[in-house]
Amino acid sequence: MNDLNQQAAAHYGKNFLKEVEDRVEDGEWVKMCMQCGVCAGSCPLGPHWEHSPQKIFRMIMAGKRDEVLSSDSMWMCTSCYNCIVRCPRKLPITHIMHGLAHYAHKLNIAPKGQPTREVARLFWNSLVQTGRVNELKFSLAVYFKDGFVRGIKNALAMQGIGLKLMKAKRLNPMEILGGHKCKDAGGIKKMLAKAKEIEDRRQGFSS
Amino acid sequence: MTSSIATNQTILVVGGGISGITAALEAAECGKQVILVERDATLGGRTALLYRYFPKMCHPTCGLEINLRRLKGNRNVRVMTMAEVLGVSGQRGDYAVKLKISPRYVNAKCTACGDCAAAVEAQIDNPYEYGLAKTKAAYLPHAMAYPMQYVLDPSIIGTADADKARAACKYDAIDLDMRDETVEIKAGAIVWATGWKPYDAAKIQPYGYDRFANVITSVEFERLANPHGPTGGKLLRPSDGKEARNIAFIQCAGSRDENHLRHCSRICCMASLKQTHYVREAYGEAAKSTIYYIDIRVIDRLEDFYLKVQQDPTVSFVKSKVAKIAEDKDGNPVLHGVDTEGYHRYATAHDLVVLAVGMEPETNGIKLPDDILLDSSGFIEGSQDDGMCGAGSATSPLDVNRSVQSATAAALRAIQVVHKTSTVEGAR
Amino acid sequence: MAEMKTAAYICSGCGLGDKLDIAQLGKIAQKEGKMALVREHDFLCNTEGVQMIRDDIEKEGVTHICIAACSRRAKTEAFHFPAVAMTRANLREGVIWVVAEGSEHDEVRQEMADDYVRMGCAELKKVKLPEGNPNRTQLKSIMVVGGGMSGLTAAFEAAESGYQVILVEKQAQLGGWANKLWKRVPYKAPYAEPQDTGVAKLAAKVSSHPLIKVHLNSTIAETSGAPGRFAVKIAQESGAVTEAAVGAIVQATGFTNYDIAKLPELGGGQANVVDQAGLEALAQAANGGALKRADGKEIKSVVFLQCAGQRDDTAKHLPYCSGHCCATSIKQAMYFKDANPEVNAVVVYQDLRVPGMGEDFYRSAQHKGVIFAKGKASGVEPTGNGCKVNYRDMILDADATLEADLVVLATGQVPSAGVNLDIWDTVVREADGGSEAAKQQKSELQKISVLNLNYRQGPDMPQFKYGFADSHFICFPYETRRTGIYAAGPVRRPMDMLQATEDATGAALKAIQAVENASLGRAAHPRSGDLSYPIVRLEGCTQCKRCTVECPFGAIDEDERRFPVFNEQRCRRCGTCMGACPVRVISFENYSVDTVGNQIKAVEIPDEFSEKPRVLILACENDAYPALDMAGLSRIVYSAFVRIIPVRCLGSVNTIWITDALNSGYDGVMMMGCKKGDDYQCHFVKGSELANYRMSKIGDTLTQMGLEPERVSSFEVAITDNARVAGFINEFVAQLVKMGPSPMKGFG
Amino acid sequence: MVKKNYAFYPGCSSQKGASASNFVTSINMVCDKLGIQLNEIPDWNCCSASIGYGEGGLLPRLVLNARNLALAEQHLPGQDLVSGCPACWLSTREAAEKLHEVDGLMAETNEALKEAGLNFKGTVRARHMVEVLVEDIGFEGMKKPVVKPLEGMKIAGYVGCQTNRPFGIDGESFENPQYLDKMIEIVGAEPASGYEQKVTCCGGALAFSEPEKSQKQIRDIVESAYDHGAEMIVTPCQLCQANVEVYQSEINKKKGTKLAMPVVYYSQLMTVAYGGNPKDAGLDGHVIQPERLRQIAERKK
Repeated sequence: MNDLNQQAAAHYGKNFLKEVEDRVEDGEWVKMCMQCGVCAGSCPLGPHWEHSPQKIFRMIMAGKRDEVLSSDSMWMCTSCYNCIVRCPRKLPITHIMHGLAHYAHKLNIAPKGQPTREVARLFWNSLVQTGRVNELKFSLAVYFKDGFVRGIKNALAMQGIGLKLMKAKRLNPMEILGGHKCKDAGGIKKMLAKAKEIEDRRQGFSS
Repeated sequence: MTSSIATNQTILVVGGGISGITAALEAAECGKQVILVERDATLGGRTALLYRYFPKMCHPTCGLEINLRRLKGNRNVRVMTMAEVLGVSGQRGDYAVKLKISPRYVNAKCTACGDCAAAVEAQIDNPYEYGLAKTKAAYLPHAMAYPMQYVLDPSIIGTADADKARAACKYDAIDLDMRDETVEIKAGAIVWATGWKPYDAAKIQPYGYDRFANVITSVEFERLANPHGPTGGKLLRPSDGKEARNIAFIQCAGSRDENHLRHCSRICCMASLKQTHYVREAYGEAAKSTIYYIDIRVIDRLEDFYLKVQQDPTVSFVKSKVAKIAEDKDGNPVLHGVDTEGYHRYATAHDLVVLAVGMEPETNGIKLPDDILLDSSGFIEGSQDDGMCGAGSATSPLDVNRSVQSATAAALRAIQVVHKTSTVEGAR
Repeated sequence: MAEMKTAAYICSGCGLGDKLDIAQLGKIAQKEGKMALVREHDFLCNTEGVQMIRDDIEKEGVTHICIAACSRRAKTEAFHFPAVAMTRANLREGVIWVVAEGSEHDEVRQEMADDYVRMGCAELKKVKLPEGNPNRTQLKSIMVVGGGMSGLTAAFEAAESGYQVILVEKQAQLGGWANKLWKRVPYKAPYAEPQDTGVAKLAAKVSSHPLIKVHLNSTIAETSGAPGRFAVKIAQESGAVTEAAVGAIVQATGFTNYDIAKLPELGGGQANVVDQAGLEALAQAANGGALKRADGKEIKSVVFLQCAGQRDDTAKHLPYCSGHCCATSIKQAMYFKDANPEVNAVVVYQDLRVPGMGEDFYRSAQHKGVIFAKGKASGVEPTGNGCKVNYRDMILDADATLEADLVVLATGQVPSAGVNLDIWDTVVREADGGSEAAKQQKSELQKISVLNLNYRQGPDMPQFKYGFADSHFICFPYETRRTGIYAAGPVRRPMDMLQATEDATGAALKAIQAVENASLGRAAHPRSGDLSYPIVRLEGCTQCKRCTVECPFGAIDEDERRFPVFNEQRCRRCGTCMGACPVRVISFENYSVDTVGNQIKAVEIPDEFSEKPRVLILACENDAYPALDMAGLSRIVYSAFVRIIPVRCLGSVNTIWITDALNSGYDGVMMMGCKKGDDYQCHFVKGSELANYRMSKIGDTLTQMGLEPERVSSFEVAITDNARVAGFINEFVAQLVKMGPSPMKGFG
Repeated sequence: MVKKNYAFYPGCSSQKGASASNFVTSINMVCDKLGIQLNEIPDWNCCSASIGYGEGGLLPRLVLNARNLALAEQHLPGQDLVSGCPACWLSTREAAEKLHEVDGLMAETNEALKEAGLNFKGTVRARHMVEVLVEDIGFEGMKKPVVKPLEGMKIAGYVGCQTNRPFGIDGESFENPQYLDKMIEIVGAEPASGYEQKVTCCGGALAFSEPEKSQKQIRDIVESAYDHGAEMIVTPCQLCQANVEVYQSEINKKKGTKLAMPVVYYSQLMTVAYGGNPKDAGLDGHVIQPERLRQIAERKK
């Protein structure tokens, strides 16, 4: 167990629900679930979830910390918001799923190499650099996320699309040299660092 | 109608469904003067449109028959149909109530012979069939209608059809000159027995009630099963008239849902369990009913009924709030969702889907006197001065049995108001 | 009373004049019906027609009228003549609307109408205008048995309506179960927090109410009489007995919790396992602070197990659901959360049953952090310092355990309804037979009796199911089987406090109604307002006791010589006694063996060569007769060979009517009544069942008469059976045609 | 005509040379014809989209959006923030609402914003371009500039998720929104009626990470359009447009299908109907050419 995870587990003991309420985006909503399952049935990627959202909620209440945080399921969220608008208890399910994924990622117990986890990381890194996402760099990063050899393969596989997009002026090869960015990229970086610091403090992360 | 017949000893009951009829009769049989007003052309309300009651599978019209007989034999109750309350002023023990009487275009001379209906050509959506069937624009609401008088639909007034109806009546019972009337009556106490309405199923968009012909509501299904109903009691689905043998019942259609009705409507679980009997009755072992539910809420000794349905091999239960309904190429509704007991995904086609729609207070959208206290769903909790009270499903989602209890209690509350008025006056 | 003067009024409106020979009907009324006055009118129910009848009553001294027009169910506003006796010949719904169109049917249609006029006139001559039970009182006080929430409510509401109340409570103080509660479930929006029960305030209001007399430490030693004149002996614990006279009774004797000791598998008997009552006691002791166990340990984790000993299909425990327990556990879990949000409170449920606004209460508990787990508990084991609950988590589909300092079992409500009369009957029979054990058992039963009615039919109200004193009716929940005695609260159905108070208020009204009816000598529900009452000619009575045994309402006692003693105000006017009586000494002023018998005899029976069979139909006036009427309204055609007589209940059908009909040449008899059995639909409880039983006994008689038993048949007809009933008739008639004419024809 | 002014938030994909650059091209003419003035928010930043959550916590993401709101508030006072991209709109609107709803968040956000020299008072309303068109201009207003109705075209209105849920366009249902079909009618084309995939998710950002799963979604969306006789799909969403158009060739490769369904923005239809040429409508920016639309655009009136 890594440090952050160890500390969290030690601090909350068996009360995983409390941990989720304190530290996960919209986690205080979890307890309001009444197990109707409409979220599970509404998700476009539902068939690929090992644990449906409502089941994850039950698992949280039952203290199944490791199973939840190491689950692949919430990384399947496409942010389509079907679950949110249908939930009879108005749980912000999309956000809770995002929050759980983020928390698992932060504690570094989310599944290693989970593709969405990697893509999300790369996306964030891309935006933090300049304040705006550079689609080309981001795409290349995505292709090379599994290593150089795999990246070449991915890139070759997708090169048809890439070429077509370039032809359609929707992928600019010059972006690799710099591309769009915010003037105040520095301020943005500082601002994000501050936000993280405040949030960590509020959530009781000591490190 | 003048205000002189009613006094501050009169109890006004608003709404002529099972609760209103009960409140009126129970008070009248204690010797009190009662005015029973009903917005519709007949007494009977929603229960008169049900086929059977749970758990006995007996017929609502049986109880209605007894109540109507009580009413016919009791001169303490004065019934006013097509009468709507426009406003209430005054206070406990001394109310003035303004009523709007809509024209029926048929007077008390009507013998219910039916000649006017035979003469009229225009057809309207039958308001007593939830639009599942048409009726002539001169019609008797239903076979148990009280008063047993025909009604002319306002749409034909001023047309040749209205004249045909008048010409056909041998008893001078059709009066095309009737107009809206406003009258004021006095009352000492008021019982609001305004009942419920089915939640607008079209608002539950994932279920496509407005898009798919074979998605209907539980109240409509009652009409399909009823021998007096649009299909003569056959369970035929609307899209193609095919026998509906494989039927899905979706619970909490609108209820227990903060996007729709916050409350649990109480009756829907039992209603669906009951309706599986209709399917079983129609098709025997070839029937197939599936109930999709969150919690089966059949409290007290109704548990027996639940157990009986559970033991019926043609009925199965899926613990799931259905996520959405799609339609396949044959017009079958396909239900998508997850059985949460152990997490099983399904996409199941049925012949017909019955939405167990929730109960909304009938008064939602209607201005009630300021004095009346409502809960978060719009049900009546009482009035500030205690001179008015609710009865039956106007107060809470209730089944018939509990509505009648509630109405009986309401009758006593009203009696107390007029009793106190009379003792105070006597003391003066 | 003035001398009888009869009149018949024959209407030709609604097409009657087109389809029937009205003049001939008039002649029949005059010559065969021997009516003193016969008038025709082309629109009898209009103002002019009604005025004509009124004039005859006032100016001509008419005392008995026969209206030959539409069904007795139609035009009741117009044909309302309370000062005279009246019969109705149903020519519209009963003849022209149901006989096939076309001139080829003119003859049978006319014959049918002729007969109905004959029958109406024949009946009229035997009918008297009912004058009400002479045995009436002005005693209007009400006794409430039980001083819990239901009883207090019933007492208070009745007193607030101006009626004297006697409240009898077994305990030393008022309040009952509510006294044991720390708080109750909320009744009003926002349905979020447990509320003060309010019982102390209500008890104080009751105790100080000028119209209420409270008897504490008291039970009912004996109840006799009838609505309007109950005589009650109230026994104090000390042995002193007070006698009181009351007009009606509300029984609000509540419930006890299902015995937790019967649930060892769920930890019943373990130190750290309590029922909901036990938890209330802990909450009262905590007085809003942290809840502590009996051993003083503060409770940090608690598990509620729903449906403990309830919804049980193994016949070991309670088969029903008590309805209140989900909300009660929610409330109790809130006790913990409100005192200390850190307490872990888990509710293990199968279906969370909080109907109506209970959903908001459920949400509120979730909001407070109460955890709900859909699951089924399999066992509770003691651990070092608490309990371990083993259960199946139905969502996770896995066996799971919960550790808790305390486990609360939501056990059900067991009604305190007194003696089960089914057992009573057996015990009494055996005791009368001399069994000592039975005698002993009988005296034990008398001890648990609530009302100690000295009714011949047993000391308490009949129980409906699982020991609850409920009625079987949906539209009429207060339709008990002991007139003037109303059950209220959890004694009649498992229920929560809100429902109990509502129920008690309703029961108070019914009690008030009962005393008002008694003061006017008229019937209670379902024939409310009926002024007829059973009259018995004791000189002809053979003391066979059938009337006392079969009366569904326990209205008839026996005197020392075993003659029946009618308590008219207990009677519901169904006529079951009249149907039961083999020597036909029981009658009502407007409904008797003769009123029906005369109609049967009035029908003209064609000879055996006419190919016109005659079938008598005796139809229950509540369901079968309206169904037949509605067949008419829908113009559903049925055989014109039938002659229909409405009866109050099939229970009132005396077999003499059947044998008389067959003797006089009818080819068959159909009896149409309500559904019988467990889900009976008879508002007089067992009319169809009794009729069926009696008919099973006349098979032999028929055989002796040389008649096929199939000529008499009974049918269950529901009010919606307008189409089906026509089918029954047509099939039955076709079967008779096949069978050939009755051999009795011509001998009658 | 007095123009209606809006603080415009283009979003990353609408930048020059980015995947949705042709949307911006086409919306310009639409705005011009309808009297809408879009004023780009100076130095706007990425919204973090619906994928930023993995690495970025709630507050950092809120702060990103608050920065854009604060910039609009400061530089374009009184103007609604308008985005053409549903992801940008959704992030911004959710952030704006959450800052008001959750105690303490506004203060924390402003504490972080201070690092970038900004402060957000909370006065800006975040809206989507379609909201502006439907609510501020109205269907009648959108119809007025039509000079070249797209007669004879049958188009599947693919609404997707994020313009539709959780906020949606006022008065529309989540399951069966009508506005896009109405817009198709307004430009003179025929909406493919009964197109049951109109609110199906295209896979969103998971098109990158879970290509197989997303492509199954995309295949359903395209095939249903074919089934309902459509010759083109129109969408209000940048990510939907890209995913549904771009991956058709991949699907064809893997599954042996022959999908070649053009996918365009509503703004492109409007531009053509308003008389714009292929360049005005950004029709050069497609991997699958909307040939028929191009023909109409090239046709003289």
